[in-house]
Amino acid sequence: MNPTPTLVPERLGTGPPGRRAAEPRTRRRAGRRFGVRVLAVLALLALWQVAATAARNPSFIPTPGAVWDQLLRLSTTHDGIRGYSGSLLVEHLGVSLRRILIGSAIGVAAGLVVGVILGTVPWIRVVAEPVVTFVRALPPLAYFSLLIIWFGIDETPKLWLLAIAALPPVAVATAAAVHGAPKDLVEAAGALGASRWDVIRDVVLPNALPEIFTGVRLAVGIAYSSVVAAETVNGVPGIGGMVRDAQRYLQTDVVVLGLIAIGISGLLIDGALRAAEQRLIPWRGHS
Amino acid sequence: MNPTPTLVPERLGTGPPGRRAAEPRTRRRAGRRFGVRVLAVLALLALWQVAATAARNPSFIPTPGAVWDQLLRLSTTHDGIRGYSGSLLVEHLGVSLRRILIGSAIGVAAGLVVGVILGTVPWIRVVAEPVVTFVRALPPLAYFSLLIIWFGIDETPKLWLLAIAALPPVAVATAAAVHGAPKDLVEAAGALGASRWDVIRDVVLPNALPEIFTGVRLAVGIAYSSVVAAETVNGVPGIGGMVRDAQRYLQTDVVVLGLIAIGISGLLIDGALRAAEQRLIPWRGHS
Amino acid sequence: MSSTPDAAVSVHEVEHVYGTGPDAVTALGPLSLEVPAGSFLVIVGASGCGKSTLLRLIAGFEEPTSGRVRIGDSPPTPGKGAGIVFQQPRLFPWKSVGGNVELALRYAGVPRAERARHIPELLLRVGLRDVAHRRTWQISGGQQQRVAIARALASDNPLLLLDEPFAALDALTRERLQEDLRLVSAQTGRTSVFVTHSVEEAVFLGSRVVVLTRRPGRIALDLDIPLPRTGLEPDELRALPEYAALRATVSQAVRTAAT
Amino acid sequence: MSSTPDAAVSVHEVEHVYGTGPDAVTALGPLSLEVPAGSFLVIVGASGCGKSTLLRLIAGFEEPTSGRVRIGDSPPTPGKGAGIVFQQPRLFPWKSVGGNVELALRYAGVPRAERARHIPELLLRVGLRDVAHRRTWQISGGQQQRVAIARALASDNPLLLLDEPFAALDALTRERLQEDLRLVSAQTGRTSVFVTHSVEEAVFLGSRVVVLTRRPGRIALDLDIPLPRTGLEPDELRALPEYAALRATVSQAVRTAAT
Amino acid sequence: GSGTASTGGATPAKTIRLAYQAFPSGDLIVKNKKWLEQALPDYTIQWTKFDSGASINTAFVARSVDIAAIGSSPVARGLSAPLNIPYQVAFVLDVAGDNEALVARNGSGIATVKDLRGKKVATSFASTSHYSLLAALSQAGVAESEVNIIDLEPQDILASWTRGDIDAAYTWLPTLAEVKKTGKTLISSRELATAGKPTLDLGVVSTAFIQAHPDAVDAWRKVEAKALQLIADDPGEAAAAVGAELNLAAADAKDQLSQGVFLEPADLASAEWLGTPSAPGALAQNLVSAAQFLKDQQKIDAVPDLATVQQAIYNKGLPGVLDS
Ligand SMILES: Nc1ncnc2c1ncn2[C@@H]1O[C@H](COP(=O)(O)OP(=O)(O)OP(=O)(O)O)[C@@H](O)[C@H]1O
Ligand SMILES: Nc1ncnc2c1ncn2[C@@H]1O[C@H](COP(=O)(O)OP(=O)(O)OP(=O)(O)O)[C@@H](O)[C@H]1O
Ligand SMILES: [Mg+2]
Ligand SMILES: [Mg+2]
Repeated sequence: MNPTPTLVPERLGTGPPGRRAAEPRTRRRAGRRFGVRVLAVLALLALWQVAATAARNPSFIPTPGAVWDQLLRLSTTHDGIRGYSGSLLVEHLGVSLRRILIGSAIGVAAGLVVGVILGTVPWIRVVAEPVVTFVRALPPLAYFSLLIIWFGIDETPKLWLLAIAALPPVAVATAAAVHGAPKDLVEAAGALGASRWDVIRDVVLPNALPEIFTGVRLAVGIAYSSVVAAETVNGVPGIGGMVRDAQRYLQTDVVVLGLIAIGISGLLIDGALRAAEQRLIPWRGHS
Repeated sequence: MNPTPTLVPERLGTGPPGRRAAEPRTRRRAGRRFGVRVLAVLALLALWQVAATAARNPSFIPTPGAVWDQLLRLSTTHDGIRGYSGSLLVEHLGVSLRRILIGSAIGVAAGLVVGVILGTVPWIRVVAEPVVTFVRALPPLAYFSLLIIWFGIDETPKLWLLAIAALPPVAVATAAAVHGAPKDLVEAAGALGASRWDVIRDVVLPNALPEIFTGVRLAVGIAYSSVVAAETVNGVPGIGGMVRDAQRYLQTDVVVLGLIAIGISGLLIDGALRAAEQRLIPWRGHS
Repeated sequence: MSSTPDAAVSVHEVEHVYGTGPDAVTALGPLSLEVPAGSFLVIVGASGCGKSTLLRLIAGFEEPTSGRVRIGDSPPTPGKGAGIVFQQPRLFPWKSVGGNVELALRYAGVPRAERARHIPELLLRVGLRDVAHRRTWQISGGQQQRVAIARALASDNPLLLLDEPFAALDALTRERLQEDLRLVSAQTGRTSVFVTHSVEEAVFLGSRVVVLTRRPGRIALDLDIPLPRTGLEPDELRALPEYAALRATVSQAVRTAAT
Repeated sequence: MSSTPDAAVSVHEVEHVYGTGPDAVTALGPLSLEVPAGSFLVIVGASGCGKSTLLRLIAGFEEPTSGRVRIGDSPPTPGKGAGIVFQQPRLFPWKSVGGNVELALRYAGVPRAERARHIPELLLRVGLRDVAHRRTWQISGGQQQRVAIARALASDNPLLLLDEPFAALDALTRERLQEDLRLVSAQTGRTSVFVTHSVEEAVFLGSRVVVLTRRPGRIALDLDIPLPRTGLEPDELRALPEYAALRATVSQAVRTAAT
Repeated sequence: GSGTASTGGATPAKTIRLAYQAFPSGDLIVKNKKWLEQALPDYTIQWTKFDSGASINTAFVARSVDIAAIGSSPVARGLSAPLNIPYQVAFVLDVAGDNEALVARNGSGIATVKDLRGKKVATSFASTSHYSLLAALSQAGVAESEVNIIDLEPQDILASWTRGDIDAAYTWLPTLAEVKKTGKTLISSRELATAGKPTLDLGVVSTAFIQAHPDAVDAWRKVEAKALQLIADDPGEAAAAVGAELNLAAADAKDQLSQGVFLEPADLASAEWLGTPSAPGALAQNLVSAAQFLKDQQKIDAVPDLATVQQAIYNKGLPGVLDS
């Protein structure tokens, strides 16, 4: 029951293994994967502790212990003070997550539409393609003031900033994938009587789905990493605003705690996206 | 000689048109494309002028004329002052372009390596995938001070920031594409006696090339839009530092000029990348 | 099945060149061909002689470099009036096997409620059962080809273009499908253009057989097959003395044309 | 061409099931088969009976659900010791036609300097000229299949697995390639496993013909073909009275097995 | 520049790395007129622009600068735990005057600081303005929690001001000039300074550098003093130099300079500011109360005691060393 040694990379394997072998192998593999990850985290923590001890400057590298203390402090009401700037860590995170989710949802939806149009309507593409490229080269920090002029200092400009940050990956990936739609299948659909829109819906978009998913994953990541920029203005409560504030006072332990909170919640969202991807694209790798 | 009306989208067309029709049609199309773009730019300028006149506040929306004047002023030595903060506009742009190119070159190279490893070596993937996802959720503004503490205030931290910003799109796109390598072609190569590395080089990577290019284009765009963040510290000369400086002094015309310079140079680089893509991937759309 | 038997194909002085300049390849022609409505034209020729190109021209996927193709009075438009079976199955991997057929039914305008009934019917017609839920890469090569045939049969186009549709099938399945095709086309008066490498198949199916020369394909033989289209059992038909003679003629022409 | 005629294939009580649970499909077996080194085994069977699955098992791309496959004494490893022509051409679109062959030569260990010479030779051997610089989608279906054959011939594997390699070829080209294959395998003593739907082809090529039943494929007929492997012209061979008898036997077995 | 030259405490190749910021001060005059380069021809002088005291503190932590122009608020932070940056205050560049002020928007119905209760007030957090705003509030007896204080960069203050999103703002030039056009000044930093809550821009030098190059520090103090003198004696020429550095017209620069408070070189050694080695000035007390403010904001863990801060005031050689 040993797997046949093959020359092809393991993840690029050759279809499902035999029936009887399948189940225990998958379970065993998941277990090992979990073990390796736990080990890696422990190793990282140890490394961190060593580095922090060696640096001997908490505003360089705070110790894991200091960050842990901050986690406790920011998650409770302490000396009559609630968390950081009046909000608990989870509240900061929650507010930001809401912004990220709404912002990237808008950005992804708009990016999809833009991408499909760029990929299929040559006339619009001629003008819109440069506009998209232009916009995605612009630094959010530079145009954020414009958003404030237009939309004020509350949620709207933040959502706009995140949406604008999230749009390009989806738009570019979608446009590229749509542009590279398989000619033979487009022809096949056309031969069966598909209308132009049918072809887009039934051939071009499904074929682009893997790249679109990559775009969406990148978009969410970029929205995440833009949250500090978005929360430079009136950003507390908000994890980005918190990090920024702490940074200005060189409270490195709070900064690191905030970064870890951002990173871990980002991991969870990406995991959900990848699970969705695997479910939605059973044909990946098959042509 | 009229093109047959087809139901398939024009850009997804059905191969090269007949020999005789080809040339003039392409040339005519390129001409029209250029015309449409010029028209669009003119329309944009007109809109801008109208908006600026209506706003009547040059620190919100400067007129095109004011921006043009700044262009002239920043491109010459004027009243004994050379450009902006002692450097001409092109010099600011040149310094930043150098940073962007070096930073994204490093990021792209590293992203490729990371992506291939993520896509092919399951054991490393288990640990490295979360790390990459974690890192790409982190806001550059938050970890930039760490980079400064580690690498000082000169070029190094800026290049690091840009490289870190540029890495994820390439890594994620490459990993996804490698992961979705066509099983039948991987098998075919294996059957011909390809080693594991042969398969990666001759099947997996060529097949991933379109997605890698999308990743690279996104990476360069992101490096661009991170240039202001990278140039918050010791950023002059540098177009991002210039924009930031001007912003603090409410010199909106300089800000807009800087944004236009960033956008246009971004357009040019993206154009070059797309041209390279078309040359390097003649098989796009064919399986 | 109802049908509009009005699809005369006219190919007039057609020549087709792929590419330009030094890379130009003249794939076909010049070649003229009138296919009256209701006839069953079989095209035979060496590999690479331009058969698929001719079919693509008739389907409207390529524009001839010179000359003119007409379906009835108008230039061909893909998806309008002609069903096609390509040389490769070209199934949509994101749809199940049944989903592929369903899509074809939808494009053919079959209402949603009726499609569920039609899918197994069509699959059974090409000898497939219990595969509707499978993914397209979970069926064998010959099964994929048959799904492609089922998909093309989903609409009652007056013109059917088939590019070596039975190449990957075993003898028995092949004969069954041949008989079905022969019968249906005789009954509905639909026009067919059928590409094959099998002389046997050509003579059995065709009301007319055209043999092409090597590239660029031109007409080497244009032969009417004056066998009865209905009334005879396949085995009776194959036993006719004319049948063997026609086979020999075509076979001989293929050998001559190919050298 | 040198060769190591030491590739006995042994298939022992093999059964193969795709998928699990309610979706499980038993594609093949149980089936046992000993293929002595140097023999030319042809497999015939209905579409979907498990022929490709059997080849994939012998090539090492699938692991049998139960039973055992051995090449010589060891389990099969893809790319080691067996050349394969898949049912679909599986050309690399990022390489030109010549580039596809070049890659196969490289994997076979042919030094760079010699490859340029070998490429046109191999292409010519499958009847292709002037196509080395073309992209893979710029040649016809039959030409693609021939490139795949050329690719598999690039290395002198002691075992050759061919899955309907000539299905898309015209009669003449097909016969030429058949003769080439028959001659070379007789001369080099290489072992071949060849899947086809053509009884004619099976009897002409095989030193042994195995007919499989419908899915799950089992052995319905296992017939030695005691025709001389060398010395006779193809036409002389086909004219032998045993030839016709063997054809009839196999043909009959195919019909019986398929029902 | 290369990364190697900027790491490692005292620079062997006699380099001075100065951090400056884009606010009008004598520092810019020194830079513009290359006085330091002329005074210290043996040294390589590197000027680096920073846009906040926080990033200058970071640069000190990274040992990437030797001398810096930095606000009193970040200095208080830097001198406190956990940072404890080894630097010393060696100069007072300017004192915030009318160039930083609290302005209420016309039509918001705010006439005094007390009226800010329940209103939206914007300022840039962690800046001297932030400090001054809170000082003004506490002076007026308004609790911080009674006011909705919003963190905005100056350019964003202008944007939201124009839109009417905020009722008042504590900010500095040039945004201050813009908001004043449609607003009423409630209090300026000049008044707060008089009331004992001054905010300053300071010149700090890393301790390592002071120990390694005391002469260079003296030369630097001299040219800074010369610049103060020029501001007092010839505002026109001073404004031209500052304008050139800030990309401003000379008239604008002159206007901005006129709103700040620039000490006479002689005042530096007075009891109010740096003092002398024998009689430490009140600046240390000012920094301690700034640190106390930060402690109240929970931005630092502990307030350094006065003696510690006094040791971080570099007044060696004062007052004589400034005479040239
Ligand atoms: N991945 C799969 N999952 C489920 N069933 C499969 C899968 N692959 C093949 N099958 C089924 O297994 C059977 C054997 O398939 P195989 O490809 O071996 O047939 P074959 O004999 O080569 O047929 P053909 O002549 O049509 O190529 C078929 O009935 C097919 O539907
Ligand atoms: N896109 C293309 N560019 C250049 N040459 C092409 C292109 N497509 C086909 N050809 C050439 O044109 C000729 C005719 O091709 P076609 O596909 O019509 O052949 P066919 O008769 O269908 O052959 P087969 O029986 O092998 O399928 C072939 O020689 C082929 O190499
Ligand atoms: Mg063909
Ligand atoms: Mg098969």
